[in-house]
Amino acid sequence: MNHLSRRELLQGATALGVGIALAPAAGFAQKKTVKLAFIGPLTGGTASNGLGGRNSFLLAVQERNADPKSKYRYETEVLDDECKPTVAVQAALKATSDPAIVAGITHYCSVTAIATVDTYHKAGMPAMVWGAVLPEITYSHQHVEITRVNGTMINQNNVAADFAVKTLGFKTFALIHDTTDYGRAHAKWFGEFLEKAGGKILSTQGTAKDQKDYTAELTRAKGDKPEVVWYGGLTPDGVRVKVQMDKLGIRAQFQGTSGIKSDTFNETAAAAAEGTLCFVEGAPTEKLPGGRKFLEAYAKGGFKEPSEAYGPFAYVAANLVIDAIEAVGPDRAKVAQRLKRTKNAGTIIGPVEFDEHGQNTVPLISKYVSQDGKWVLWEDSEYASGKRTLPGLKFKKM
Amino acid sequence: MALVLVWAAELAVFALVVAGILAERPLPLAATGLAIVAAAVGLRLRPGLRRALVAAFVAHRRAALAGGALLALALPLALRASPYWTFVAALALLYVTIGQGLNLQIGTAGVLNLAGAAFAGLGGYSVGLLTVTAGWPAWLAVLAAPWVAVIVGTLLFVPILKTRGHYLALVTIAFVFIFNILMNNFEFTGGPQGIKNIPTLRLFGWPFTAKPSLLGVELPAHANFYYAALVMASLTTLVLRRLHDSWLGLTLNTLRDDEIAARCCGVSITRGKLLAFCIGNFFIGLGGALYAVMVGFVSPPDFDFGYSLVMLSVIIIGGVDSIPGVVLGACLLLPLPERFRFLHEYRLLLYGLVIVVMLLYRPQGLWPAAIRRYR
Amino acid sequence: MSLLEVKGLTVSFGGLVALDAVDVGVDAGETLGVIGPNGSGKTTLFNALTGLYAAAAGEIRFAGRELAGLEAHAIARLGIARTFQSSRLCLALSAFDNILIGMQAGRRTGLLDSVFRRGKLLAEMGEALERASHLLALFNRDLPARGFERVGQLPQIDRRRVEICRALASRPKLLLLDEPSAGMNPEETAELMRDLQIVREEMPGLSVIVIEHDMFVIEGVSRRVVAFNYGRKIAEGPFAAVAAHPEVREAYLGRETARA
Amino acid sequence: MPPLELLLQQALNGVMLGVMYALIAVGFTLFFGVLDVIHFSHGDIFMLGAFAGLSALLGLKAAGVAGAALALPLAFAAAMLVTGLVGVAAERVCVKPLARSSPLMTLLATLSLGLVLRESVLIFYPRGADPKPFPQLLPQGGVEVGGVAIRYENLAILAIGFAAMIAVDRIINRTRMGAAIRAVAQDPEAAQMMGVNLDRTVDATFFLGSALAAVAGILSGLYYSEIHFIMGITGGVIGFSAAAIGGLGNVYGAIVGGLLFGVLQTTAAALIPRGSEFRDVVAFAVVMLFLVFKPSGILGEKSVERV
Repeated sequence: MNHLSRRELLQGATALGVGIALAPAAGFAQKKTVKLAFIGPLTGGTASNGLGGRNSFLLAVQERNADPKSKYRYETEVLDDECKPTVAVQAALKATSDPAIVAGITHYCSVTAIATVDTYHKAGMPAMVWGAVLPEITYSHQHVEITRVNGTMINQNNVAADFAVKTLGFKTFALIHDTTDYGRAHAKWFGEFLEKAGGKILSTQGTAKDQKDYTAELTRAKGDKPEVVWYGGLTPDGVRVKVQMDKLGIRAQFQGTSGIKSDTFNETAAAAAEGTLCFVEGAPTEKLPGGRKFLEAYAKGGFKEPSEAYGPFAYVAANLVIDAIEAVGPDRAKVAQRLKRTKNAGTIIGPVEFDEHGQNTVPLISKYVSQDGKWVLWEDSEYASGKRTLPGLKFKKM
Repeated sequence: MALVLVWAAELAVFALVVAGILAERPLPLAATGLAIVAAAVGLRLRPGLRRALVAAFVAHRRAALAGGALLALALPLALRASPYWTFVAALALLYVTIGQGLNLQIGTAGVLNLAGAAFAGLGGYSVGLLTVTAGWPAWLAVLAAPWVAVIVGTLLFVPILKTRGHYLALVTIAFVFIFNILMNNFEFTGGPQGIKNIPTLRLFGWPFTAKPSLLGVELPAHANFYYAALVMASLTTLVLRRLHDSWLGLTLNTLRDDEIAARCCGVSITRGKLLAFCIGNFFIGLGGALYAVMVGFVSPPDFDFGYSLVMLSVIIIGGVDSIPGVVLGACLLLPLPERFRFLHEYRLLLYGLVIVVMLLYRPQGLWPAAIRRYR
Repeated sequence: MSLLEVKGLTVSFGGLVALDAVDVGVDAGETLGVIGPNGSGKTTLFNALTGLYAAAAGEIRFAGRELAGLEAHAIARLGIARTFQSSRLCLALSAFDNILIGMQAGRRTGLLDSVFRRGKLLAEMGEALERASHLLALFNRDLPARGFERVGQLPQIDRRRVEICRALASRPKLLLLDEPSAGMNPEETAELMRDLQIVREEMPGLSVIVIEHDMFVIEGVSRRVVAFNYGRKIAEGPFAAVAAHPEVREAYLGRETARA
Repeated sequence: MPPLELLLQQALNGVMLGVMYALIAVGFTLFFGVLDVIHFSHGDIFMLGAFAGLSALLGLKAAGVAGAALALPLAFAAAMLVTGLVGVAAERVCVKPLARSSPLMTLLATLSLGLVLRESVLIFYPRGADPKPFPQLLPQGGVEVGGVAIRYENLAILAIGFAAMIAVDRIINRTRMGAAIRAVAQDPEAAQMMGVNLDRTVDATFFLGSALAAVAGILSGLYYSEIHFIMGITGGVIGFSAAAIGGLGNVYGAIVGGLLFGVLQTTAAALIPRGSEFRDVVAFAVVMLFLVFKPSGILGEKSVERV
């Protein structure tokens, strides 16, 4: 350092500073800049889903910025809601109070999505929910600002209950769910559809989110000898339930909700994951015309974390919002109107169409089974073709 | 001359705060940061200036307070472009109220209450239940809710009195967990979704959701709550300062430092701790109650153990048992993490590191408690 | 007339009897010395008198009232004040605060006054501060000027004085001094004896019980002395007689030999 | 009332949980003994132990050491070394410098340190946000005795856990360092006068307690086949509760407290309607009641305050 004069240092620092300040402005001076917000959980127990969603969102924006035909240059503001309502309200306020931000791709956790509905409505900023599945987020109001690309848990559980009872022939169920609104509402809807379909609920037990030990609940369930253990909750807990089921020698079928449809579930539960069922809104990413492209692009994007189950939804939401901005210009009210009228939009998750509540009405639900460490669409699986038998069905025959 | 120095210093702090909050682009942000560092270094290197400043503030206490009040009133004007920062400022003021209550318990009386979040939650949930379920007007609910915190706190008082030190910490930690699980699992508290659509406050028919205007400038709707929180925080601070500089503060300090000596001087430990606990819980509950009407909804994760820690760090970073310290702590610790939101997932890590470093290098806090002078 | 009358006082911890059927009395205005080896029950007596320990048997009558079952703070309010063998000041508080706490039981303003009638409170506090200054000045003319300093910054002997002032601040009828000379050098001990003399002159009606190891101090301040060993009173009477008592000599000599 | 075999199964479940709680609680109680502090980041050191163990196992696997008989002891040693050193570092940085000031300071400092540890694993461990699969190295399979599923794995975990506890007992009661720890716990000043090196003893205590947390961490990984960066939060709170029920400073109390808390949780879930939702309420309520009626714990000495 000694041989550098103070003057030289100063010059260097100035050059660096000016460079940083001017670089973004110089390169893209010709296009107007529009800002988009992404809000999701980047820290805490559900961070993996939030990070996957964020990456998918960033991917959509990068693609659009690389497209010479786009009218605007898109900047991003990524905010962490920590899956906590207060933090989410603050993040939403931060996004809505920045006039440069035209719209948001918002929330994975239901509790944060429901908490911020009014914030977006008051600010008049269009917010498209990309992951939260609680029905009330769209169905409790008619605000023009709120739309949701992913389906609600109502359709999911209808399909799940019918499939388990009518197609697979299971009769008795032990329900375990986490006590967040995700798990609780899933248990409520699944339970309702199950009884309609003719299934029998032997017990319902709520457990704390991020609970480590499920042996007590599983032992209790075991006493009723259910054919299916159903879990309503997210991946980390789902893994524990399944692994501990095996350790306690419970050989019933394990069935989960969309919350466990993540690569992490198969990786972590490893051999125990085999034969697990779960149900997800939309069609499988790989199966759609744009899906493969998405996964390839995602892989090329060099992201540290996988896209997870809801990454494609965040990607689609970003694209729908950008399409609307391209069409009507960067005006919150116009974009909101335009988004709500979205009809039959072709996306990588299939056609998207919003009802009067802003809810995507294309109730496409996919059934998955874990096979050799991967989630395989039921119809394509060796379980459907008869090559393999679901663990629960084997057990039933005994 | 000294008076000019006082107001100039206050104005400079105000300008730095506003610039620090509003600077978005890297260059102004760096400039503000540099200015803050330069000011701090300058004060450190020039003890003469520092002493002159302190002396000026001591000599012109009333003028300094008036100037500070004026600037606090003007803050929403400076932040008018950003409802978000107005909200954060209001939140910081809520934590002043909560912090003062908790400081009476922890700082003054040494009752290590780690259930601050639960008592704030009792206030917030009471407002939710009283308005949404029972149909009370919001202002009445806000006035009634703190008493719920006081009453439930009194029920918890038996274990509080019987245990001390680390065991007491555990009892209160257990209470936060119990409170959280119960709120999450009861039907009447709305379960995990909590209580939504809590009606807003109205003052003489003026709804707090309408945008107020000050000096002909329209402010964001959250400015209403900012001013409400400002009034509440000022009153709380005044009351707590007066209590602290009186027999109560003296008695509580003594029983905190040496229970046996206090008893032998005629101090009833039960009465002292009960008073500190109830008065403290009142203000913590009041903060929670205003929070409920401000955000419009309450749910279990708003009041989990992590928030107890935020409250605790407000007190300790500000200065244990220090009334102005609580104000300073809340006004720093609440906005700072928001300011550093761009750090995304590194934010909490940094927060933890900052607290640890602060405790090691300035364990007495930023504004340590002063000697009581009864003036 | 006797101010304090203790009859058959017994204190035990689990199986260990710390005080065994002790009788002690003090008259108004009298100074009683208490001697005995370590662990002989002297401090236990103080702790029982001030309500920190509950008595297993016996009675304590103070100013015509039975103290059994009263809490420590209630006993203090009846007029018994004390100091402690190892100082129990609040080192983080000012010297004045440490003395004012002795006066809080006699305060005339309440919580609401503190908040809403500030003038009334401040007037009372002003009087209290003046009295604290007066008490400090009795022992050391320079001390009142340091009254707003943290007591932890004062020298050892001044801390002991602050502690005595705290005890006197409550205007007690009976003052219990637990080894006031503990940890002091001969000069400080001499100063302390002068201090105790000042207390005597300033408050002639005050009764004092003083525990001391230093025989010189005991001889100087008290006419009547009781001696303890193994929780029992083994001798009582004028200093010379007690000091000459064979059991007392044995208790102390035994200790001296053990030390040497 | 559920049938007996289910109750027995629940008791076994509780004991399994309890062994891990107990190992964490022993750390809390040891630290309290020598420094009179609660080291709140201990829960996250437990989590760190699990991750260190996992990394060691993965490293050994990559190096070709696959047999459980060799890999497991090595992983235990490595993880214990890591957490031991981190524990000592935590003590030197956060605990001892603040031990003389009010307990508030250590409370906040160690809680913040725990946050730093937790977030560091989240950010810097590869894909730290996800739960991590933990290799199954213990003998799988098991027997059913009267309707109670007993897995060989359970037996091995119990054996390792109790072996660790016995080892602690030996270290404390039979070695010079243990004597020093006991001396410091009783009276630090007197111990120093008798020639005990205070700093070294405190370091050793933190090393020992933190190493035990690593044992608990790896056992937790083996038992659940999965670890997650947030496991330290509940681990810490429950470990502290267990130590407090047992009486802070008493090693045997901590063990009893840990087992009690585990059994309490599972039986509450089993016996009470909607018990699984409220099991922690029951457990914590019992802790509170305990502290009210037995303020110094089951085996804690009744401390008479010296006047």
